[in-house]
Amino acid sequence: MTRYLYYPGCSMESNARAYRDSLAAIAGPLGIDLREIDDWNCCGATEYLGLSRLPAYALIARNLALAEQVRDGSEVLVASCSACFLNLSKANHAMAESAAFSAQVNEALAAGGLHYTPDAVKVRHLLDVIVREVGLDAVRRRVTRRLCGLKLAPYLGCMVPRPDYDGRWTDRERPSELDRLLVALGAEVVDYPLKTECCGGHMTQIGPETAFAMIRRLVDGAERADADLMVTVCPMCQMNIDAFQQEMNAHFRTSYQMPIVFFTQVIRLAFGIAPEALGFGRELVDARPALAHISDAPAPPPEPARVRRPPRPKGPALPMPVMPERGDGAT
Amino acid sequence: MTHAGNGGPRPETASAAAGDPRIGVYVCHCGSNIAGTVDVAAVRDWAATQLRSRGVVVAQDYRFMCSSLGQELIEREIREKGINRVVVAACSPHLHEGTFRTACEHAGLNPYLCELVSIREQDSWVHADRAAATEKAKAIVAGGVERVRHDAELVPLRVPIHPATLVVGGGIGGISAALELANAGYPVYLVEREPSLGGHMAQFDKTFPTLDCSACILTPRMVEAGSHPNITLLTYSEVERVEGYVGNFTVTIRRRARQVDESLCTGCGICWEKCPVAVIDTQFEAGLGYRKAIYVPFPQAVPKFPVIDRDNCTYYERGTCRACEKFCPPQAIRFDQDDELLTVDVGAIVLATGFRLFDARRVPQYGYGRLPNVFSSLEFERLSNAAGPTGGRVVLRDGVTEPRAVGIVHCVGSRDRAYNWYCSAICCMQSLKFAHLVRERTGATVYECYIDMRTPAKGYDEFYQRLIEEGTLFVRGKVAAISEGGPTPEEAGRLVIQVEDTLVGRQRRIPVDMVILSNALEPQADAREVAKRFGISCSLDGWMIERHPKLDPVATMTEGVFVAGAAQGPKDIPTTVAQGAAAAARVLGRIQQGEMALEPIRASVDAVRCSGCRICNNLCPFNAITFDEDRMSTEINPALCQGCGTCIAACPAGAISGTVFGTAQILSQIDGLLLRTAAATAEPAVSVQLEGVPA
Amino acid sequence: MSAATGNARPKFAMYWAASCGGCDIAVLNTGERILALDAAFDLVFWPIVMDAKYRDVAALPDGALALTLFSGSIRNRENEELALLLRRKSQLLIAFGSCAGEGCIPGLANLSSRAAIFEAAYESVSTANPEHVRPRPSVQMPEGELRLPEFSRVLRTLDQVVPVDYFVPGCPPEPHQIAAVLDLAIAACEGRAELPPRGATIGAGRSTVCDECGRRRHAKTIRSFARIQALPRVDPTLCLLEQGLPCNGSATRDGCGARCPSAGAPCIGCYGPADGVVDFGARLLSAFASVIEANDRAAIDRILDGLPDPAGQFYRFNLAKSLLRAGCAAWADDGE
Amino acid sequence: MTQDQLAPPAVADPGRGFLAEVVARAGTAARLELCIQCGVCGGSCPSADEMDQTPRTLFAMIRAGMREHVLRSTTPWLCVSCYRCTVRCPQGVQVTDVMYALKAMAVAQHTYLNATAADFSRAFVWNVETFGRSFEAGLSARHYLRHYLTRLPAVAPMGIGMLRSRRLRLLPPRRIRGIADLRRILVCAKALEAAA
Repeated sequence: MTRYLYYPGCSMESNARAYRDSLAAIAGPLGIDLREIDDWNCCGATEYLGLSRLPAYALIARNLALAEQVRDGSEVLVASCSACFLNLSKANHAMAESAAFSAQVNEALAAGGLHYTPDAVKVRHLLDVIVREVGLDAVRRRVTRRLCGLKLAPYLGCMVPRPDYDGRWTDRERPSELDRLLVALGAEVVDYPLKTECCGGHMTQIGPETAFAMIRRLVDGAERADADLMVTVCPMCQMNIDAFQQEMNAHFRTSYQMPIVFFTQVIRLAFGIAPEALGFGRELVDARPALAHISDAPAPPPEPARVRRPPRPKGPALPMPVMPERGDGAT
Repeated sequence: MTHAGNGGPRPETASAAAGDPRIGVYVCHCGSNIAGTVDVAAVRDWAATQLRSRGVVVAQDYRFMCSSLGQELIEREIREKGINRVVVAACSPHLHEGTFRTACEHAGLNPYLCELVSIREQDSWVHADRAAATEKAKAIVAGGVERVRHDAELVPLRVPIHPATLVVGGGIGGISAALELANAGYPVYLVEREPSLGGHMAQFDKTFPTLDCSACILTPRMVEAGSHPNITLLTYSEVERVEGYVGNFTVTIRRRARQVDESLCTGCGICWEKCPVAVIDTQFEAGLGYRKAIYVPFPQAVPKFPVIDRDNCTYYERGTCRACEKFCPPQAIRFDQDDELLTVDVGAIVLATGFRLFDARRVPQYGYGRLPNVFSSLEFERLSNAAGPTGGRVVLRDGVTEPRAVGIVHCVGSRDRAYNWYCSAICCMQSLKFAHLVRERTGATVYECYIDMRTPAKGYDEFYQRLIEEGTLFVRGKVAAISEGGPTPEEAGRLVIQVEDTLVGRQRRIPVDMVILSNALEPQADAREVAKRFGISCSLDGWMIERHPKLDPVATMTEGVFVAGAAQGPKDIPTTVAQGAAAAARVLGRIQQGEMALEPIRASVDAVRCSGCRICNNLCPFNAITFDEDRMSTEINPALCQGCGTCIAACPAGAISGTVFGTAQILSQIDGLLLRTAAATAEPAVSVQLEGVPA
Repeated sequence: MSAATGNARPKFAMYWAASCGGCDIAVLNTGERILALDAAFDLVFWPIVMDAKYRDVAALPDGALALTLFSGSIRNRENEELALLLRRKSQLLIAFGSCAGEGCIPGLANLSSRAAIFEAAYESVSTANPEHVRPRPSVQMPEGELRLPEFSRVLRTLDQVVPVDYFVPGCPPEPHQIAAVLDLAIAACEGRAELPPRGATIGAGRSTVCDECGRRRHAKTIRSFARIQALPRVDPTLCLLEQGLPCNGSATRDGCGARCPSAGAPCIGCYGPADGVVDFGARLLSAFASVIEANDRAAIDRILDGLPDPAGQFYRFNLAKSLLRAGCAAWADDGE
Repeated sequence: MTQDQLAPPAVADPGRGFLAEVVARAGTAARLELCIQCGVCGGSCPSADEMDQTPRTLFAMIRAGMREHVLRSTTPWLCVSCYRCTVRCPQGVQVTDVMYALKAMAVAQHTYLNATAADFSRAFVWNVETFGRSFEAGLSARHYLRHYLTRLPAVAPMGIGMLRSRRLRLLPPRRIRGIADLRRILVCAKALEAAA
């Protein structure tokens, strides 16, 4: 078991209970021991920053300071919620970048008897920890029920891959981490080009028409990609797409029924636990019918070894671009 | 006191300069540049009185010291007043050190007994308080006076110049340089990595802004270079090692095995006709076409001999096939041919190694490599080329469909701090050329998405005007993303360019069938390695650095090594050709002098002090240091040494000393700057004393 | 020793200021050469060997001493007074040994303020000092005023106080080098030899310890530094620096016969800087830094962590004579 | 380069006054002054269609010193914090942070056109400052009653569904133990910000 500091965030206790429960169930099998920071407070989501800057950062930094106090060997602070992950790393980054700003935040923290040393903890998202630290091989070994036949649309939303202050993801536009994780579970991952598009965020609250258009685009894209389920890493995305889908349907006179669940739920499913026990059914667009698509087909054969020379296509078609692999001296 | 200053001021050399120092101090007003902030007269008077004990015998000021009248003043006083050392307090040595040294030389004084200290860049330009700036100017002058006392007479080293030249890179820049030199009657070795001359220009169909056929203007130059009696053409070759110094380089070149006997091959083409292996040609066809395993890159290739691509040839894979060998009429195929190493002596080197294209997959939102109908600029060059894979038909990736609407995206990987900060200079004009070709070939609607339109050369903006007249639709805005179209009729099955039309202030979704990216130009992948091999440096971006960005654009900091074309930074064909010729002219100037003088800023080893510890041995960026195993002593080749001082700083024994920047010169200048030696100040409590420094 | 009197013989003095006395022992350790010294000179002042008072020296006419070997650095007012006195009385004043020439180990005290030095000397665990007594220049007692030589803010070398004719390096100088110096002095007094130009370093070589060191060496790259006990095996024939041992030999004046490196121990630099070197520590730092093979900051830091005591490594013998002269703490001392 | 090194020189030019003010609010690392008006922000924005100005236009207006226009713009209120513009900006302008700063300035001056968004933020912050955690049910109930009475019929099934699946808690969360300390921190931070 590897110990990590853990910041759950408010949603995990209310609308994202399925996320919390499924995470609790898979943490043990994955060998991760999440130590929740005692008495953490809300990260302010996207709201506090829009009212005042320094108090918003002080609010976030209180959590970082609490984490620093209990570091004890494990300096990685895992966040499961996107907004929380973004805010914690944003505050850490802003404080590390400017000593002057860091001093101001710490002056405020001092009023509560706290202090945070920039970069004392490394903020990482749960998905990043599972893919990079636990490793896909370890995940694969735990799979008892390959999710063959289940077509999943991986959906990350905005705040996990962007702005990526610490350079954790393969890409800020089209990161592949979630895709690779779902493939490791045996599922079929559809090409979902909207995987880092916005779900509307707080616009469901303050500008619903704007949000509905975004939600429609996302569920429409998933449906056109022939996905059974959308899989997300973010409570806000799950909430917006799931809970507001009917209102969106009413608004546009459409009838989309695209369920969306947390990636931890899908992992737990592949680890062989009955769907009801892992929060399936809590969503307003029921995901359970989609699970019927899981077939017991044998595992697909391993990928064929790379063909040295791809066969020349018949007909007049032009070859697709072949370029040097990335990272070759690129700055 | 035993701690002698190393280098420079051998007391005996200094005294040879004519007995006791008789120093002349010349303070320049630089109009109001200096005099506006510094009380020049006060500095002059202070130097004349307070530095008299330090050897100053005369101090003068003048409005513009660098003018001919100012120089004459210095020359006159050297002759008439027996001045044997000169301190000019004016601008940065970068500007006028040469001017005043030459003036001294005219008056019969060794030019290295003249010091230029800056009271402009380091004083008047950076201060506002007149009194304080004046005091600082005095200190700077005192530093110069202390320093000049330790200056020694130096004589430039003269080295003969070998008349041959090495030109690296067989693109249009290298070809131009080689032809200029060869036509002047001097031998040239023209080295090209690819099997044929031509470079990027050979891939283009048309050149902007005149729309000349690229091949029509390039091919004659290639042929001329290939058959010129003074040019030794070494294609499919690379420079492995460079030794020696300006005038006398020894270059080792690896001639990669073509597997073809060039003395027999007639270039008839039967071999590549018969070869059964077709591979995607990522080089000349930019991945858009195929070539055989034995091939010439393109029909007009110079030389006409093919090469066998060993990585893809069935014979090297499985030991069978040999079709080319069987069918070759003159029996020129040589499967067992090995690389050859060739050593040549040259006097100068011109690097014209060009650029490479930015990998557009690094901008994932543009979909290159994922969305079939997104093309790179080079792909489009081949697509539109009459000799290209489609015979010049502009079609989609399916090879059939003509586009109805085409989007051209500027600044892909340029002007973006996430990729390359610089502007790639050619893309605006290149994109306009693309727009014209698309209109001409297909009549499609063309959207040209740009940030700023940059057309600043002869005939360029006129070309832009022409494209406006032709009906190209210009959209000012950096493209945000390119994606597959949505379900609407106008978008379905097409690409959508999402962009803010900044002139309207609204976001637009523009459906098109094809997108052409105007990729940035980047330094060659191995530019840094190559630069190091030739002893020059690259900027942070990776472009090779010229000696002076304005006044010496083709020379480098290494004597005898010149750079031309896009290796030095993104540039278009006219500029590249001009630089090739300019580099050749610089080389010719050297060759015709027969020999050249090297700046005597040099390091040398005192063999008595050198213990052979070998700390310095690996450090020289110019490969000037060798170790004599027998004498257990390090030596420095004075012609190779550029006086950078790396070894001097590293030598723990102080056995290596440098001229012009000797320890005694620097420490005495510091003493002067701190006014430790001026008569007006009290004797300091702690003073740096050195052997040979009169207390 | 001074039994054979005779005014014809030139007068000799040797004095130790702030030093350990090792230089005196080294002179005595020259064996029977000491007899030649006694035969050639009239020994008039040499505290470790014979009884003589300062006032005896003061009573001599100026320039009466033909040769004075001055060992030790200038730590307090008494050292300084004796330096001035002996300078006045001597024709040849030789800074003898590392302390007089470079400050040597006592010079490392220049990294600390006087208060810190006294704290270390008078309050350590091995010192019983319940009343926290400190030396003071002047104390009023019932009997009258008692005075002690004042302790200087920074330690100085002999030549930072008075002009010096020659330097003999070493901590201490090697006996064969001392013998050579004495032979030279005797020969010069007898008019048989010519002295080198004033200010020269005598009794040593003109290159560095590497010149006398027999170990194999190559163009250098250093990937780590280690202390000798951390290495599993030290190659007996290969350059110690190339094995990662921070050896100061490359910057240190030769003349000792490369005794330490020959025995497998890195040179610590007691013969001081070679001829061309202004600041020993800076030179050596620059030399080591030039051959460190690392490009990223973390790797460089890791390599430098192999040098746990940079001041001791680079300035053990020459801090007082370096361009630095002393550390901030010493300069900041308000002169209590 | 760190943020401190990037800090622009003090702006004395009154023409840059408003720009300087926004930069000061957003933090110097926001790099707003580096904008080259390429429009990749507006092109990338998922809610650009609803905005009265694209972000780029707004930046030009900030440079032009058009304070009133800028602070009455709907643009910052439609920002969804998706950071797409930020990662695509060729100059590294932290657009999202600029939007936060503009919102804060508009709230401070009461110059926003539509109170919905500002009220939502304020209500959210009130929750956090009261409990230390967010309270979705309370927040939503209050917010819908105040701004979206007409939306209630459409939203009601969702709310009921959320309650049924126990995803919405009707009771406010328990206050965090350190709520007093947290408030002291926030009071101090507000004072520091006001003083700046």
